Amino acid sequence: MRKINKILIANRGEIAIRIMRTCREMGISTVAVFSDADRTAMHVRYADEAYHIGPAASSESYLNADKIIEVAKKSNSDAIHPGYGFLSENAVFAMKCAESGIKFIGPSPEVINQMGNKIQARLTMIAAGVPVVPGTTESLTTEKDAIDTIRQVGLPVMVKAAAGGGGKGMRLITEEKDIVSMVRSARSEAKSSFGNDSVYVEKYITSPHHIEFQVLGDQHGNVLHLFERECSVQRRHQKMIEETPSPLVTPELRTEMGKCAVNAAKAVHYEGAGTIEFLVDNDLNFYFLEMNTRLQVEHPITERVTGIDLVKQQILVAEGHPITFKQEDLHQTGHAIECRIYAEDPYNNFMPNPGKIYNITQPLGLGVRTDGYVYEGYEIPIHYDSMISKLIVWAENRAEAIERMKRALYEYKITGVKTSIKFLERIMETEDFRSGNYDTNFIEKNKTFLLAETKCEESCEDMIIISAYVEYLDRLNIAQTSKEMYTAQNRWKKYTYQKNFERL
Amino acid sequence: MRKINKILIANRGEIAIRIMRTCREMGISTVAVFSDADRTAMHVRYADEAYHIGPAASSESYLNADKIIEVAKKSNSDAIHPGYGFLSENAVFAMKCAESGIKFIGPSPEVINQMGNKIQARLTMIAAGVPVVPGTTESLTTEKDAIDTIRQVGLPVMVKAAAGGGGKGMRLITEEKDIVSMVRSARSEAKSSFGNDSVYVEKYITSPHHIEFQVLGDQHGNVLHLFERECSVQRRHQKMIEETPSPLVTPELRTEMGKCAVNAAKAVHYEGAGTIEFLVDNDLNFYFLEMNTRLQVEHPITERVTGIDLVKQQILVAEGHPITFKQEDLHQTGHAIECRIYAEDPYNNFMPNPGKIYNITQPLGLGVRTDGYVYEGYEIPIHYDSMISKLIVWAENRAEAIERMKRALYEYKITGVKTSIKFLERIMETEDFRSGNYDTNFIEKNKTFLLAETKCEESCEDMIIISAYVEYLDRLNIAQTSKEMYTAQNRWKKYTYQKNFERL
Amino acid sequence: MSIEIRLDKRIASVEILKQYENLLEIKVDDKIYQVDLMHNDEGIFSILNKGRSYNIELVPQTNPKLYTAYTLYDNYDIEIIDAESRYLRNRSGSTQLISENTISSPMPGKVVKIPVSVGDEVKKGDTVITISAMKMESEYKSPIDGKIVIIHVTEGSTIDANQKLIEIE
Amino acid sequence: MSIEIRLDKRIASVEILKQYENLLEIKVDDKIYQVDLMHNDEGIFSILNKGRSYNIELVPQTNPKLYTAYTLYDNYDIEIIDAESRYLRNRSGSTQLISENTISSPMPGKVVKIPVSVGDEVKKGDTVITISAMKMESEYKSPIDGKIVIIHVTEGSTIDANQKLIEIE
Repeated sequence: MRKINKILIANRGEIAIRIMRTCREMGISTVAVFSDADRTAMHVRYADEAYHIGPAASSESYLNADKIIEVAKKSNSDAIHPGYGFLSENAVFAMKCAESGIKFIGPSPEVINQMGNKIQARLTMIAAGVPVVPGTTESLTTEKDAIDTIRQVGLPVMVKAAAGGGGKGMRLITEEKDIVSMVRSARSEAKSSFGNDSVYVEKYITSPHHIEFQVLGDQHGNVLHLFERECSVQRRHQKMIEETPSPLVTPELRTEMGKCAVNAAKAVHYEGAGTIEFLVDNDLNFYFLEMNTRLQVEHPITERVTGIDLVKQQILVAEGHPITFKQEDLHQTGHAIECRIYAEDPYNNFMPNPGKIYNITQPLGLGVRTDGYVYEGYEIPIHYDSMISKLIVWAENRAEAIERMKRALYEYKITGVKTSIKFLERIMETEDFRSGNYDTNFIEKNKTFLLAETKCEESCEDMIIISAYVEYLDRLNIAQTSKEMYTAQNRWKKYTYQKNFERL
Repeated sequence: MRKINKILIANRGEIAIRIMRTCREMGISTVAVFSDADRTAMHVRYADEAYHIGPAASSESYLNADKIIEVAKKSNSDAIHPGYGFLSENAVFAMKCAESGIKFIGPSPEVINQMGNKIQARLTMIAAGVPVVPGTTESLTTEKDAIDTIRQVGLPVMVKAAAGGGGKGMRLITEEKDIVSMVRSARSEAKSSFGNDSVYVEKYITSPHHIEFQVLGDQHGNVLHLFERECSVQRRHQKMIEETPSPLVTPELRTEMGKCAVNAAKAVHYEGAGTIEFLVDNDLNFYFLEMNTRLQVEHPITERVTGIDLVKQQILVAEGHPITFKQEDLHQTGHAIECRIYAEDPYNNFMPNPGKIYNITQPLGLGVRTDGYVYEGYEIPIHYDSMISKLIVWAENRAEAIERMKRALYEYKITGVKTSIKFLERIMETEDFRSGNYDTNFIEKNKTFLLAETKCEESCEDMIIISAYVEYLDRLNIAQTSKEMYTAQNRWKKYTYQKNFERL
Repeated sequence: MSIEIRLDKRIASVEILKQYENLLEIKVDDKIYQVDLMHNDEGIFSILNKGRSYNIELVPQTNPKLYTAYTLYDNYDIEIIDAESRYLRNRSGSTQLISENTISSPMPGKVVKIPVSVGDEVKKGDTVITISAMKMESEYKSPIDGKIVIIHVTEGSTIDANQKLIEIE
Repeated sequence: MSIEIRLDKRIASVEILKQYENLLEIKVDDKIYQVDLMHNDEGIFSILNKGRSYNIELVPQTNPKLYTAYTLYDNYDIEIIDAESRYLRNRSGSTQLISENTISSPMPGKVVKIPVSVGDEVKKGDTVITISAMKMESEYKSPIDGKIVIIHVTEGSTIDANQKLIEIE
């Protein structure tokens, strides 16, 4: 048992702040790191200490393992929390931390490696009795092997890079005639992306559900799961909305999948928080897809229905504490939904839209949580992810949660950049989502409804025109007189209310 | 059963917005009313419709029953939600609503009257078998009666105005020699405040706990309670912090008090949400104090541990729906604390501090809810209550909730006016609060600790001085050059990070 | 004083008729409104029109007569067309056409690749520049068959929104 | 350029030694700091001093050289004492004393009652005015034995913070 008194957070954005919040509640000091592009970022201001680690490009800052470890040593940090993305699933970094006597908050380098190699992960799961998507159990190093295997598994199949991730070196093959060319291009992309042209083959599941289980293990061999998260609402293979419980999962399926998730984690003596991702088809067959050996973006919905602070558990486990609760103590209470707010333009193929935030109104009140990091006047850098906030709601049941999410999205105002907020509101109104009857094809299937024009009626347009007119008159007026020194003291024009228009 | 499609909210501030949030989730249109002082208030901007009802003084606007009913009719509102304060416990208003065919969301005028008269309320409780503070059961209309009764009950006693409330016409008598003069002054103040010099006498409970039970009744005779709220942290007889569960209440006591609360509400066929306030002494004897026939400021902590949206229940009950859950379905999960953020100066006898809000940073993240109404640039009017926000946290247990509240208070920044935020943080650090060992004397008892100077160390002071210096240099510079047209585009100074100070 | 205001594709004529502090009588095209209008220095407007409450925010764009207007659900392009801008509009009528052959950046980002050089012949649909922003790469294609005339940026350079990148003739 | 800055009761002398963009070398009294300082137009400062992160906000007061400084936990009165304000300070040295006999409002509010008239003799501790704000009434008492010289307000009038109410001699 080794008490952690100071943690360096090797990350930025909302997750850095989310981790610091729990640190603060636990009385642990926080150290932020920042790139050239992030001096004005919120995580720098939130932390107790902050150090510069390099240029804007991630590869020279947030991915610079040596520099980060150097800062950890200089600041006497006991541990490093990697968040998600960046170095969170980097076995070499975890190794270097250990060598420097700094606790890496996460599993061992060996486990990261084992799960990072997709073929090895598949083999591990098969050995643990966890169902995997039908396909190869070995990496296919020659073109011929690949083609033979595909014929054996039967079309449609997915060809994936063994060392892969992020959709690179991945190809869906649905027709016989494409096999050769697709295998070649997958191998070539895998080579150029990961320096390794090994690929493997999986049966392609049509319209699957993407359902994952949160697991938590300690250094004493205890592993339990914190139920599922339904993550099928995706665009460009990135999640937009997650919810728990999943509308698809029955109590029996939950028990069975939970058992598999725990077995999967136990098989590698998993330490810390991790996620087992499954594909589930419409007949409720489920298959291991991959394991994420880190905290997941969408962890707050699990926190909300179980009441467990997952970051706190990560830290306690890293200190060597055994988990204090048992599987049977855990329950899903009510229903939670998360919407990811991206700075992007849903009406232009979800094109990222970095820029300067003008005004923000946060949604507040009953059952609403926001985890964000942007503030008024902040300029979102072009170098990093376009997710600027997560909106999480909870309610007694799914129908109420959807209405609450609609209300929270209605309240959430971010101006200056385009965001996914309105698109998310449309999803809340989509019949397939409301009935819970959706899979990973949801957005594609409902595109027409989701992207339909819903502009306001004429009198509303006229109000906008009136506003612009008054703004113009005011601007003329301002140009003629001197501006006040302190603009904040004059934000709303002086006001004397008159009962009616008679004096006009 | 009569569906409510539009609700007029006869209130302002955070509670008006809180009610509108639930209306929005239920698909109910909202109508705001506002005084001269409130045209720029948030509730006007949040509502679907908004109407002016009179001058700034409450007596001529938010207390103007006829005007409000006129607006309700004009806007075709089906119902009026009175919030708390203002007309919420005004039987005449409730009556006028009924006469106009508008549903008053709350109990019947008769029940409001019955509970509004403190002596009648005592009699009702005695008949229902609910323990009341020892004292008179009749109003004492002559000075002699009062003095005789006091002798009978025995000192110390509280003399209270029968028609009273808000501390007016209330006197604590601890010494024999003060009896005559105190009774006289109480009667005279009661006369001038309420036009009625009747008083009653209660035994004075030294250092009591102020613990209240939330009750909910429907039109079909169902009544249940949603557990207690501990409200003993008070200053100037106003609550500052509430929590649930109460650290004082044992499971047995909870059951017993809950039964009494339900009996109390059943005795008057109570409809809607109400609160039974009890005094509890250190030996866990409890006494009915009064019933609040409306939503309570601190209702969110009950919502958080039970998962029930109380405003939604109020509306459903008003529509005629029977309550859909049973007493045995209800549980207190985890622990919730509310801190009331007042615009006041704790270091100057809690003097109210209205003024212009400069900047706000909302506390966010896991387990945090804020219900407020002020925004950046908003000028808090001098005419109304000084409570500007409520901060509610939830955690698995009380210790974690206190740490979370500390974290949330740390994040909560409101500049421009003085607030109670720092004082509340000190309470979270007070041993008596942390141990749960406190009563209504808590603030008085811990005054020295709570008001101790905790200014920052010298290097921190120096950083403030450096900021002021740079601000001054900038100001000089601005005065010499023209200001940019759009200040928001230049909020943070242009930034190019340099690794070190060598180029200085 | 009447001016014209463009909202997306609609052009409306606006004129103030009367004003008493925040109470305004305003004509938009043929309709006359009596509104209670409040606004602050950050471009946030609260309008009450016959009891209905409207919240509108105007965010200024780089050109001082262009705004993005945000309502609760949507956003709109707003342009103030006063005498000055009408004049500029008329004058630049011809230059507008040229800009169709200019590739501009819709968002800030970084130039990843420019597979063409000045003088190169390109076909409509050929990729002429790849921009990366927020971990996503976008390829921009030539809108016409033509010849690369000017390349305003270099590979690796950081670009702003609405910056001219490549001109084709 | 060195100036003096008052923080509550402390008066410190400050001077900038070197600057390179947001990196500053600054002397406060006898200590030299090398800080990384960012600030925005709303008076919010982020300072890194040897790795420690400080967040400070300056809110201007009615007088342009007075601020309230907010740190995470506290607030401080700040005054910039440059040549001009030093001059004013010296000049007004005598008038300062008179203000002790002036009752001013610590906060905005409404005058509820003025139980005295000009010319009345009052004793130290006598209530001379009652102010109401946010449902709370406060009584202000005479600081001296004396005579009411001026009454600046009337019953029912609305007052700002720091407004002169009553002068006693």
